[in-house]
Formats: sequence, C-alpha cells, structure tokens
Amino acid sequence: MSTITATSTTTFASALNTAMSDAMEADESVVVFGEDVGTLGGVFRITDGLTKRFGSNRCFDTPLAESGIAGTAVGMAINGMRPVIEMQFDAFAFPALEQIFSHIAKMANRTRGRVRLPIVIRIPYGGGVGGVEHHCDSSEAYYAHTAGLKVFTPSTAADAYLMLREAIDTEDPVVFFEPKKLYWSKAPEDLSTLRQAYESESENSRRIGAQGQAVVVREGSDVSIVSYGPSVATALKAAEAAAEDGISAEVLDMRSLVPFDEAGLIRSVEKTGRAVVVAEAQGFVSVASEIAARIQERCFHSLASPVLRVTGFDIPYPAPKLEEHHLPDVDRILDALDEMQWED
Amino acid sequence: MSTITATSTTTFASALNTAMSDAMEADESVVVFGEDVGTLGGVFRITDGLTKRFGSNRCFDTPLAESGIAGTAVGMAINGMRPVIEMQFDAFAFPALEQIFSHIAKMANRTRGRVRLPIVIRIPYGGGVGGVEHHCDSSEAYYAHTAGLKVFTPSTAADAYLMLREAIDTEDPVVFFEPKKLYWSKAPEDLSTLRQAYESESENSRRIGAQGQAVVVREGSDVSIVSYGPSVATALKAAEAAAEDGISAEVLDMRSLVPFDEAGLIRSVEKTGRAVVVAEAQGFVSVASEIAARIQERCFHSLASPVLRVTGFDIPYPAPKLEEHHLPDVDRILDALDEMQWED
Amino acid sequence: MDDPKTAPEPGHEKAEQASRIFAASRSFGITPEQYMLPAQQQIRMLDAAGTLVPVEQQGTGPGHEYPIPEDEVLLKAYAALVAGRRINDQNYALVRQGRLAVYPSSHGQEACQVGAALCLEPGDWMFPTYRDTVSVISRGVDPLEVMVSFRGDWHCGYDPREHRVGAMSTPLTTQLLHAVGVAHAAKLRGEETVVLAMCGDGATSEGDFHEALNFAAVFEVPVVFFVQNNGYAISVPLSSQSAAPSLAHKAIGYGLAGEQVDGNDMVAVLATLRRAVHLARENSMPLLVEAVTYRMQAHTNADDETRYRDREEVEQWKQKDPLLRMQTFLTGEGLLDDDAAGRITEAAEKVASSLRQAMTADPAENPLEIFDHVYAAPTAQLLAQRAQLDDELQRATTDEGAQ
Amino acid sequence: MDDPKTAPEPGHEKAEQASRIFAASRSFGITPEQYMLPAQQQIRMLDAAGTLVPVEQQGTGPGHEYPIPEDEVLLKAYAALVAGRRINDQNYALVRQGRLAVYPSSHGQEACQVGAALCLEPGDWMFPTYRDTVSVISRGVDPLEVMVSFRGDWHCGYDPREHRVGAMSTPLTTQLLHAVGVAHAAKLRGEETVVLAMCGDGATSEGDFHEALNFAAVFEVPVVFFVQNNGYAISVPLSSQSAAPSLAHKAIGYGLAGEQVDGNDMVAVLATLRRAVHLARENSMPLLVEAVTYRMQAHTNADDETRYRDREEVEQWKQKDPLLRMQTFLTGEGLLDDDAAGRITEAAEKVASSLRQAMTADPAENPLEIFDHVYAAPTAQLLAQRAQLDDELQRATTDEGAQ
Ligand SMILES: Cc1ncc(C[n+]2csc(CCOP(=O)(O)OP(=O)(O)O)c2C)c(N)n1
Ligand SMILES: Cc1ncc(C[n+]2csc(CCOP(=O)(O)OP(=O)(O)O)c2C)c(N)n1
Ligand SMILES: [Mg+2]
Ligand SMILES: [Mg+2]
Repeated sequence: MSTITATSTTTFASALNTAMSDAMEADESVVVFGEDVGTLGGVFRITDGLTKRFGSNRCFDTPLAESGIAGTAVGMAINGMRPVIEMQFDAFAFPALEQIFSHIAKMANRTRGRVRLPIVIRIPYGGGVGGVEHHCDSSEAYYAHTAGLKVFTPSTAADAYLMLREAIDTEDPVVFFEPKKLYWSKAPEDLSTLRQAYESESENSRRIGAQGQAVVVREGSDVSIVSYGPSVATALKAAEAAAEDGISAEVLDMRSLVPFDEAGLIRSVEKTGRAVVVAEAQGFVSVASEIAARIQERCFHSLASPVLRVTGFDIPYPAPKLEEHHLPDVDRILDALDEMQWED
Repeated sequence: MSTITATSTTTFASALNTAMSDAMEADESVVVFGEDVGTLGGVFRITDGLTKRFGSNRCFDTPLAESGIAGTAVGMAINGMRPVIEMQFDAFAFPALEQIFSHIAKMANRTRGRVRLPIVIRIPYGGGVGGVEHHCDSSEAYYAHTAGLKVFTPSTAADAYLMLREAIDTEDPVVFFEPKKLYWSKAPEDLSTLRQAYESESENSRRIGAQGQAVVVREGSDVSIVSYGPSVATALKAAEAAAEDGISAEVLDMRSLVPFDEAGLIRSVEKTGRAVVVAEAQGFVSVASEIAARIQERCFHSLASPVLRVTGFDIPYPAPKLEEHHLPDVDRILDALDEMQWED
Repeated sequence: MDDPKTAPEPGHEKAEQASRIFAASRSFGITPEQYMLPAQQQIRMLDAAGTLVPVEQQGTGPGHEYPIPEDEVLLKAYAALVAGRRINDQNYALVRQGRLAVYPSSHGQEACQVGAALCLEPGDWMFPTYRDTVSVISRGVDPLEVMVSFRGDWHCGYDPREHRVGAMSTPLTTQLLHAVGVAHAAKLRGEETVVLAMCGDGATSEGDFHEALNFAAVFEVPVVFFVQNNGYAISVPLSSQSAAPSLAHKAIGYGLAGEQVDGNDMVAVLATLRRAVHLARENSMPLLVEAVTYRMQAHTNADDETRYRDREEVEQWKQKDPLLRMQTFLTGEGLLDDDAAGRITEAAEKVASSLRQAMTADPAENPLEIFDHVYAAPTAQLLAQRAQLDDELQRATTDEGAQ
Repeated sequence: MDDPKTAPEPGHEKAEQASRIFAASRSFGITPEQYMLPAQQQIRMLDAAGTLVPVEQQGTGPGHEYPIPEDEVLLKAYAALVAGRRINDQNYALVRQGRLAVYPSSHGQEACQVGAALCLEPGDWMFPTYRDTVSVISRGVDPLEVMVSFRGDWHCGYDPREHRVGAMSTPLTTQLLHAVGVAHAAKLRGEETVVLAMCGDGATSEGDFHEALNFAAVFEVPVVFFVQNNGYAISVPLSSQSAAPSLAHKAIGYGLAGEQVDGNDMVAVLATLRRAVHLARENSMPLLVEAVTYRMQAHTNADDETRYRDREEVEQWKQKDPLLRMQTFLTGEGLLDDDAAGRITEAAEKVASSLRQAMTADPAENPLEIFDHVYAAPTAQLLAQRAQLDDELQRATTDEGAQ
C-alpha cells in the first residue's frame, strides 16, 4: 500500500484509482479490464498505473467489444474472480446491455442464489464537458429499472473512494456511474484516512456497508432538493442562491439509486414539506420520476406543494454548443422553487 | 385487399396481421423482416401469409441477429423503405439496443431532421402465458425513457389494427409493444370497417393520427385506474369488482406511452381526485413511476390521496409457476383502492 | 501469412496465438491456412450404415488427425446415447400429456450431446443451451434438476459450480462469452481448465459468437466452441443463415483451427472433440468444431415443423440415426452383444422411469422465494414487497379457511 | 468445399452467394478457398520509395488481379491526397489553437481516405466513421459542413441523402449494418447501388462487424467493407485485438472474398477498391478489403500517444508516407511536373484557407432548435419544454437588457 501516496488533497479521479488499487491489493481475485485500461490507463486515466503495479494479469486491455467485456466478466465471476470493468463512455455500454440485463442482473436469481456475480461496471456519465454526440448520455434509468443490479453514483471524492470499494466488495453486481465532469475536481481529502476507516470495518459491514444511504449534504428546513451524481453540485449552488432569497433548502445526495434510501428521503421531505428532484438525464420515465412518485406516495400529507422535477429535456443530448441549455442549472432550480406555493 | 377476409369477429393477432398486410398493400416501401417471420409466419404467426402474398422481397427471414435486424432497418429506412421488424421476444431485443438507442432514436435529431427513420419495431411483451425465463419481460421503460422513439401499446384488437397502421405510417420510429397474452383474444370487430375508416382519413392525419390519445375505457367518478397494454383488462376487472363495493372507478388506457397524453390523464384524475397506476413491469423507475410523478405534478390540488402504483415487484420475472404472484391482479388493485383515504 | 521471415510491420504484430498456430502447422508440414481451415471433407468414421470408413476416406490428414477413442469410451458413449434418446422421447411424451410445459428435444443430435459431455474431464466446464439437456445429464447432473426449468418450477435447477455446467442459456450465444471468462479466470490462476462452449447454427449469427471467438483467441484460453449445426434455427434453414463454405471456416478469421465433423457419427464426434479438448489443454488455445446434424423433432412443442420442411427431408436423416449407426458399429466390432445391449437399455429405462416418477410430483414452490435471491441481502424495498405478498398469501389462506 | 459434386446434405444447403463464389473461383482455375482468402501477400504496386513494383511482386495472381487505374484517375487521387493532407494538418492546428474542439486526424491514412471516395460512382453510398473526414470531403461534401460536428455546433452538418454519405458514425461499427440496409433497399428496388462501409481495425472486434458481413453475404448485396487497419484502436495494438493471420481472413467465414492491400500505396488502394466495387456491382456480392496503414498522429487531441507507442515506430512509418510515394511515382512516370504539382498544391491551399476562413466564424446556433428534430411533429411535451426554454431565454435577454 505504500506505493500509493495519499495526500490531503485528492481528485475524484485519483480517489477512484486508489480505490481500485487498494481493492486489488486487498483481494487478488479483483481484476480490472476493458478498452484502453491497461497501457494507457484509460481514456480518463482512472486505471492509470494498475497494470504497472499489478501486472497485465490483473489489469488488462480487451479487444474492442463491450458485450465481450461484460460477457467474459460473467464467466470470470462465475469462476471466482471479482471483475471491475470499464465502459469507455456511457453510450458505449449499450452493446453490453443484453449481457447486463439478461445475465448480470439475473444470474443470482436464476440459480437461486448459487451463483452470485460480484461484477462492477464502471461507467463515466453525464455532460457538461463539451463532448460530441454519444459521449454525454446519462443512462442510469435503464440500469436502475433492471432488478438485480445495484446502481451507485458518488458525487464527492470521499464517496468515490468508499463507494467504489464497497461496490467491489459487495457480492452483487454494481453499475458504478462516475460523473465525468467531476473527474478532475479537487477535494481536501486524505485517502489514507479513508482507507484506514474502510479497512477497519468488519468484512460484513464492508460487503453491505453504507450502501443505499442517502446523505444530507446541506441542512435546510423549507424544501428538499433531491439529487445525485453530477447534479449535486448544481443543487448545492441553487440552495445557496435560494438562501439569499430567504429559502432554506436542504440538499440530499441519494448516492445509491439501488438500493434506494426511501427512509432517508422521507425523513428529509417530511421535515421540509416540499421537494425538487434534480437530475441530468431526460426526465421522462427516469430516476427523477421514481423519486417524485415515491415522495408523493410516502409523504403525501406532509407535502405543501407538488414535487417538481428539474431534469434534462426529453431530447437526445445536444451538441456541445447547446448543452448548457439542456442541463439543469441553478436558474432552472430556482424557477422550480418559485413555482412552489410558498404562501403557507 | 380482397384476399384478406374481414369477419365481424377478430383476434388481436389477426388484427395485427391485417394491419401489416393492408399497409404493405397501400405502400410498397413497407417491408417486414425478422427471425422466422417469412416461411413460418413468426413464432406467434403474426406475419402469417405475408411472404406468400407479397413475396420474399417484402417479407423475409434474416439471419439470427437482432442488432443486425435493427441496424439494417436503419439503412433500409435511410434508403426509402419503411421497415417493420419483429423481435421474437421482449428480452431478445436487448442485443439491438445500441442500434435503437444510438441510431434509431437519434438519427432524425443528429441530421437536423434530414433523415427520419420510419421504422416500426414490433415487440411481443408481458407475461401471463407460462413462458420460461427471458420470455416474459416488460421492457417498455427502456424505450419510453429514450428520447426520439415513439412507444405504442394497444390493448384491443381495434387498436391493434389502427395503431399498427399509424405506427407504420408515421415518419418517426415506433416501438410497438404487443401484449402477447392478448394475441388469441377474440373481439367483435370488423376489420374491413376499421380499414375503411383508417384509409379514408387524410394522409396527414394518418401520419399523425390519434397518436398519443389516451382513451377512457370505462367511465367512473371516484378514482382513475391508469393502465396500458396487458394490464387494461385487469384494470377493467378490478373496476367491476370495485363497483360492487360502491366505488366508481374510471379506467384509462394510455395506449401510447410516447407521445404521452398528459391532457387526457389530467382530465380523468381532476375529475376523480384519485389515481392508481397499473402495469406489469417492475415498478422502480418505470412508466408507472412517470405516470404517478406526472399526476401529482399536474393534479396536486385535485388529489384526495396519494397516487398509488400496482406493478410487478422489483425482481427478475419469476418462473411460470410463480408468475401469478408477481403480476398485478384484481385483488392487488382492490387493496390499493382500499388504502386510499375515502373518508372525504 | 504470418511467416516469421516476413516480419509484420511495426504496430501490426499478431498475438502469440498466431505464432503457436504457425509452429503447429509447421510440425505437420502444412501451411497455417491449411491448419486452420477445416479438412476438405467432414470428419467421418462411420458411414450411414454404421460401418467403419477406410482411413483415407475419413477426411483426416496432416494436422487433421483424430484418433478413434478406446473401446470402453465408445461403450460408455453408446450407453449415454441410449439413455439420451430415451430421455428425449419420454420428455416429448410428457409434453404431449401436458405434464411438462416445454421441451426442446435433441432427438437426432444425441451423438453431439453425448460427445460434448464425454470429451471433458471432471474439472472442465460446459456451457450448454436450452437444447442440451442430454449433454447436461450425460455430464452427471441429476435429470430432475435439469428439468426444473422446463417444468416451470424455477429457472435453473442445478448448481452450476458444483457440476461445472453453466445454467442452460436461452438468450442465444451469450453463454459463449461466459465460457471464455471461465477459461480466462482459470488461466490467470494457473489452472488447466478446458471449457466446452455450445451453440446452434443459428446462434453463430449473433455478434456474441464473434466476440467470444475473438476474445478466446486473443487471450489464448482453452475453449472448444462446439456448434451443433442441425440445419435450422427454428424455421430458418442454414442457407438463410450463412453463405460460408462451412461454419468451421469461421475459425481462421480469429486465428484458430476449425473442423467440421459428421454430427451423427458418434465415433467421429467423440474423436474430434477429444482431440480438440486435448489441443486446447496442451496449448491453451481455443478451437472451433462444427458438427453437422439434424433436429428430428419440432423446435419445441410450440413449433409446427411442417411449415418449413418436408417429411422427405426428415426421412433422409432418419437413415443416418446416430444411435443405430453406433449400435451397428459396436456390434460389428464385437464390442456389443445382446446381453450388453440389454443391460444398457435397462439402465436407460431406469433413469427414464425414475425421472418420470419424479416428474409426476408437483412440488409446491414457496412464492416468497421470488424475493430471496435477487441480492445477497434483500433491500428494504424488497423486504417491503415480500411483506406485502406474505400478507396477501395469509389473507388468501384465511379467506379459504373461512369458506 | 462447396463443390456441386458433393451436394450438401438436405437442410444444409448454402446460400447462392456460395455458388457464385464457386463459379468465380472456377473461372480463375483456383479453389473457392483460394478465391476467398487474401492473396499470399499484401497487394502493393508502389514500393516505399514510390517506384512501381514488378507485376510478379505485386501480390496479385489468378482471382486476385487488380488493374492499375487510368492516368487521370491517378492524378485526381494525387490532388485529393494533397488536399486531404492539408486539411488534416490544418484541423490539427486549429485544435491546438482552441478553434476546434476535437479532430481525429487521418494523417498517414490519406491514401485510404481518398481511395474510398474515388472508387465510387455518384449513385453509390459511403458510410464513414469519425476519422473519415477526408473521405467525406473527397466525396464532394462541403468541408465546412463536415466540420460542424467537430466544432460542436450540431451533430451532423451535411445531408446524408443528398451526398449519399452516412452521418459520420461514433458508435463503432454500427454503420456497417446501415450500409447493408441501404444496399438491400436498393437491391429490392432493382437499383445497382454499391455501398462502401468503412471501419477501423479495432471496430472489427464488435459484434456488429460479424452481423453486417453475414447479413450482406446472405442477402447478396453489393457492399464493400473497407477496414483501415492502422495498427491501433486508441492505445490497443492489433496484437491485442486479433490473432487472425490478417483481418482479410475474416471474409471466408462469411463466404466472401477478402483482400489485404498496402494502405499507404495510393495506386494499390485505388486498384483494389475499384476492382472490389466493380465485382460487387457486377455480381451483387459483398467483399472485404483490409488496408494496412498507420495513424501518424494521436488518436485525437485528447490522446497521449507516447504512452503506448514509441517514436521509432512512428518514424518507420514516416518512410512510407502515401503522399510522397504517390508524388514520386507520378513524377517518375512523367504524369506530374512542377507546374501541375504547383497547381494542385495551390488548389489544396484554397480549399484549406476557405475552410479556415469559414471556421473563424462562430455561428450562433438557435437553442430552441434542440426540440425541432426529435420527432417529425413535436409532441405536446416537447412544445411545453420548448416554451419553457424560450421563456428562460427571453428573461435572460431582458435581464441583460436591464443591466
Ligand atoms: C438473442 C435471442 N434471439 C432470439 C431467440 C429466440 N430463439 C430461440 S431458439 C432460436 C433458434 C436457434 O437456432 P439454433 O441456434 O440453430 O439452435 P437450435 O434450436 O437449432 O438447436 C431462436 C431464434 C433467443 N432465444 N435469443
Ligand atoms: C461502441 C463503441 N465503443 C467504444 C468507443 C470508443 N472509441 C472511440 S474510437 C475507439 C478506437 C477505434 O479504433 P479503430 O476501430 O481501430 O479506429 P481508429 O481510431 O484507429 O481509426 C474507441 C474504443 C466507441 N466510439 N464506440
Ligand atoms: Mg439449429
Ligand atoms: Mg485503428
């Protein structure tokens, strides 16, 4: 572990990198593979140095075929490995969807729990980085809808580290969504402290861990802004702006979409009585739809106003020059807050 | 047209078959292809007789590869054809998802409207037929979430005919979900009357048509049961049972998930003040979530009770012996009605 | 070709697999292309009547030699053939009696089914499809456990890890990649595990076929891809599936050796698969074996075969029945007498009748189990749904009681 | 092989494509296998120095003949090469200046780029990838329209139907199937449309490659699959991509003919592609052409090539520059003098400078357009969202005005 230098400032990217490296160190059945993850260290450099450190048996490039990557991961997991695979961009995971939906999600259930597949599918997602078409999608809804998959998406470097380690340690398949616009964001975080904290937990709690716990990233009393992944930062900024208008907004980071922390969600909305859900993906039949549906189901009598959604429009992701108009931003969240009935 | 005998009773299957046959007759750019759709007439016989009648240039078998089927449909549509392709079962469309998500849904937008793809993707879906694993999925959520696709699902033989003809005539790609448990259901329907009605409409209205119009299949005043596809029949039965308990339930068949008839939905729920959404698919991040979210967004002040959902559980589709426990049924809908606050 | 003399241009080197193939072909005095392409004719050891074919007509030659298995193995294969046929026909009957929901029969393909099981060591793995019931049973899995899915009780009735047999796969071709992954994991741990990956002729058209063969070749893992080409994918004949000279010709495109064998010739199937498994194990390399055979019954009971093939074609294939050919051969060679044949039939009958017995039971499945395996530990959401169903079931019982 | 003498077993007939290949091979006095496999060496007409290679060293032979194109065509190709190189390098510079978001350069691959365009008739179609800017421009599409996507203005800037050029495809390999569909539609209407389907070496590993070649062979449609094997898929070298003797060896697995050509030899590329297009058109059959070439610059500006290849390798390929080779050849043949060369350079400079000019403009896109093309007629839901954005934009303008 000494070769990874943990400093008191880290990027989201290096938190992910260190998480994989620590997991590989801790358990030699952890293997990392995908397109360009070996020599190059991934097009985002998230796997940088893993091949050098652990050898090309532990971190390696595959031929260019995503169904092949996911399908061989199934086989490796059947035969005792814990594969961590990378999809280069969100839309390029689509060729793997049959393997993911029909096998990765279902294998444990098909075999009555005899064959569990501890596979982590890492997917960089979201926009805001000026990417050309097919490089900016947010497709978490497809996976969250698919029973048998867990779906995580961290929004801070600390969570990037801890949640990726949890994802690797869990016996269930996890689709791990990494907001690519956060990769190079810096945070005052000491990875070695996180590592110690994580590794001192019991194996059992590591395998189950804090999974599915939403976290209140800003306390507030008037409205809950519910978000995850790349939108948490936007939600926080909106909460700050709202504070200037005298509105105390609580910001909730769901972190894990499956399992889903309904209790944490209810706690917040019952307190505030109002909710806005913020997410980048197109809003129709989305995770935001689920959150809104669930809030009204469970908190109906606490709600002073309908739950509103601020999401991407129901259009294919636009070209770089136009993406700012598509993505949820502070103003659009403030507009949603304005729409809420504040008279009472 | 004389070779197709329209009787005053028809099955859902023959309504679909006649719709394709009439569309092929009306427009020679309509071609039908997929696995086993030619000589065999499809494993459900929905394309029965088309090859015989129109020749193997118009209805033909492909090699066994769904991405190939969807991808060549893209090319054929680029080059002036109107392909109607069949996916043999719901889960077997998954290999085609990259072509569907990245091209079929996006081509018109990518090319600024210069290349529209009038492709119909027919997908038999849903359970209740004792099918083994991978044969009973309801995956409409994946498609409904994908901007650029239209998603239709008829629940009656008349709609099967009319909506499939509309789907073939529209300039946009349509994913056409056929509830397979309805295939052999009979209805007192005269297809030749429907044909005349359809063909007498103006080309423009045919190309846009009744698309996206929800329909009230049973009037009621106390609660709206919102449903589509295979669940409409269940919803109707539940409404009848509820009537015995003195509850007047309106049943709404959404018919088209994209475009989505928000106005029709609001109209019904504003009248009744309560809503239950019924669908077979697992409920998490589903079309039912969207409907519930949308109802509370738009009808918040008319709602006397939270919108409830009666859906499949969040599990992989169970084996035949256990599917009855998974699927929404009358009792479960009645339980949901019971849960609603009826005091006011 | 990859002759070391003409070194590839920089940046265009081939994987080691290529040089291994080159070395192998040299050892046989043939070109790498000749080594990778199938022999000029199907490998065949028994003619349609069951007589041993002269060596020079077996299709074998340098780089394409297939030693005939030992007598005990041939007898074992025959016994498995007889049992397999019995199981196929009994299941077919059970379906007609409505006691079984669905059964994709391999009647006519039993030589392939048995060969696939008998070519493997206990530590090896097999990845079967929905039609490979007889292979899975021949591998030693309890027949009843295999039938669980066709009876509709649960999805997969046996423990894949215990038997080293993948759950029978319905989404076509997907299992070939699982096979590659299993072999790759074994290789990384230094284990010598051969994996037999099975699919049909139709399934070779799926993209996963391509990706699986390519991954296996690049990773140099010992997977034998075994295609049972029975001429049809449901109603679609091979001519609408492929224009290749043979499916075995696909191998060279990945840098592996392909062979085509008479799939109704038990001796040839076993000889070819055993040799392929041996080469795979020795050299840690994948191979492709295509067996040409025929599905004698409908695709499943839901299928109407008369719509796409005529009786005459089926009759022609009846003349090449793998079971009869093997029986004639073994009898002719003096390996099988009436006594032995009787014992084998009896044993098969026993298996079949105990399966039939077991199948008459209709075990009550626990509905709540549908929530138990989705995740290692159920989520709060699933626990709530489980409680809902539990409540419904209890109310139903109470209602029944009240009636 | 598919010798009519040994008729296939009933139910196992091959597609007509197979018999057509058989007939063709017979006409050349070679076996179908020899016809479908690539020649024993890459087709090459110019050596690295640009001198014409003696016929017996060109790699050609019966069934693998490639007539050298006429002088005007060679000159036209040279002009396109010069323009292509100029565009590649200028775009590369524009990226460094931050005036262009991204550009996948085909510097070093221009012979392939130009060949792909010049082998087609106006009525034919081309399906390019993200790296094929120069092909698309050589085909006649306005350079500025081609650059729209790399500038981030919109996804595709030209009209695919007008130019019969598919929208440049980013999801790898998907476009090959579109090509097959276009050809199939044309065939069903009785039109003689050849479609050139382009992809890279890495892209051959995707399942869609397999499905496209197979569909094309079974449907017997005139698609020329053109693989630019530049040795790398981003950082992954060919040896980690394939163990096949060559990518052209994949053809036989689908029953089509494959050929490998020196992709830095403009004459050979053009000769091979023209012949392939001719055969495809004459026989309504698909073919596979692999061009061995090299990407001289990084994958895109976001890439750091020093991580996966050394300078020396790049230098070696510099010696085979397609532009210089062609220039030397044409000059040596007396087809190109300083005057003509000057005019060609000037013309290329003109194209480049007018593109540069146009690129300095930064057209304001209408944000509301993002709703306009999703469906033929906008849905109520999109109209509402459009109104929302419109309102936001108007309020923003008002706010600005107020400041
Ligand atoms: C991905 C996928 N597509 C379609 C199907 C439906 N299907 C089941 S079996 C079959 C035919 C398979 O033919 P083949 O591979 O030749 O095997 P055989 O049935 O002849 O043994 C089809 C199309 C499927 N199971 N999976
Ligand atoms: C389906 C898919 N997977 C991954 C990618 C990401 N990606 C873009 S280019 C590339 C490498 C392609 O290599 P090759 O086909 O050899 O073409 P080249 O870039 O060398 O021209 C990759 C992996 C993609 N665009 N599409
Ligand atoms: Mg078959
Ligand atoms: Mg390349």
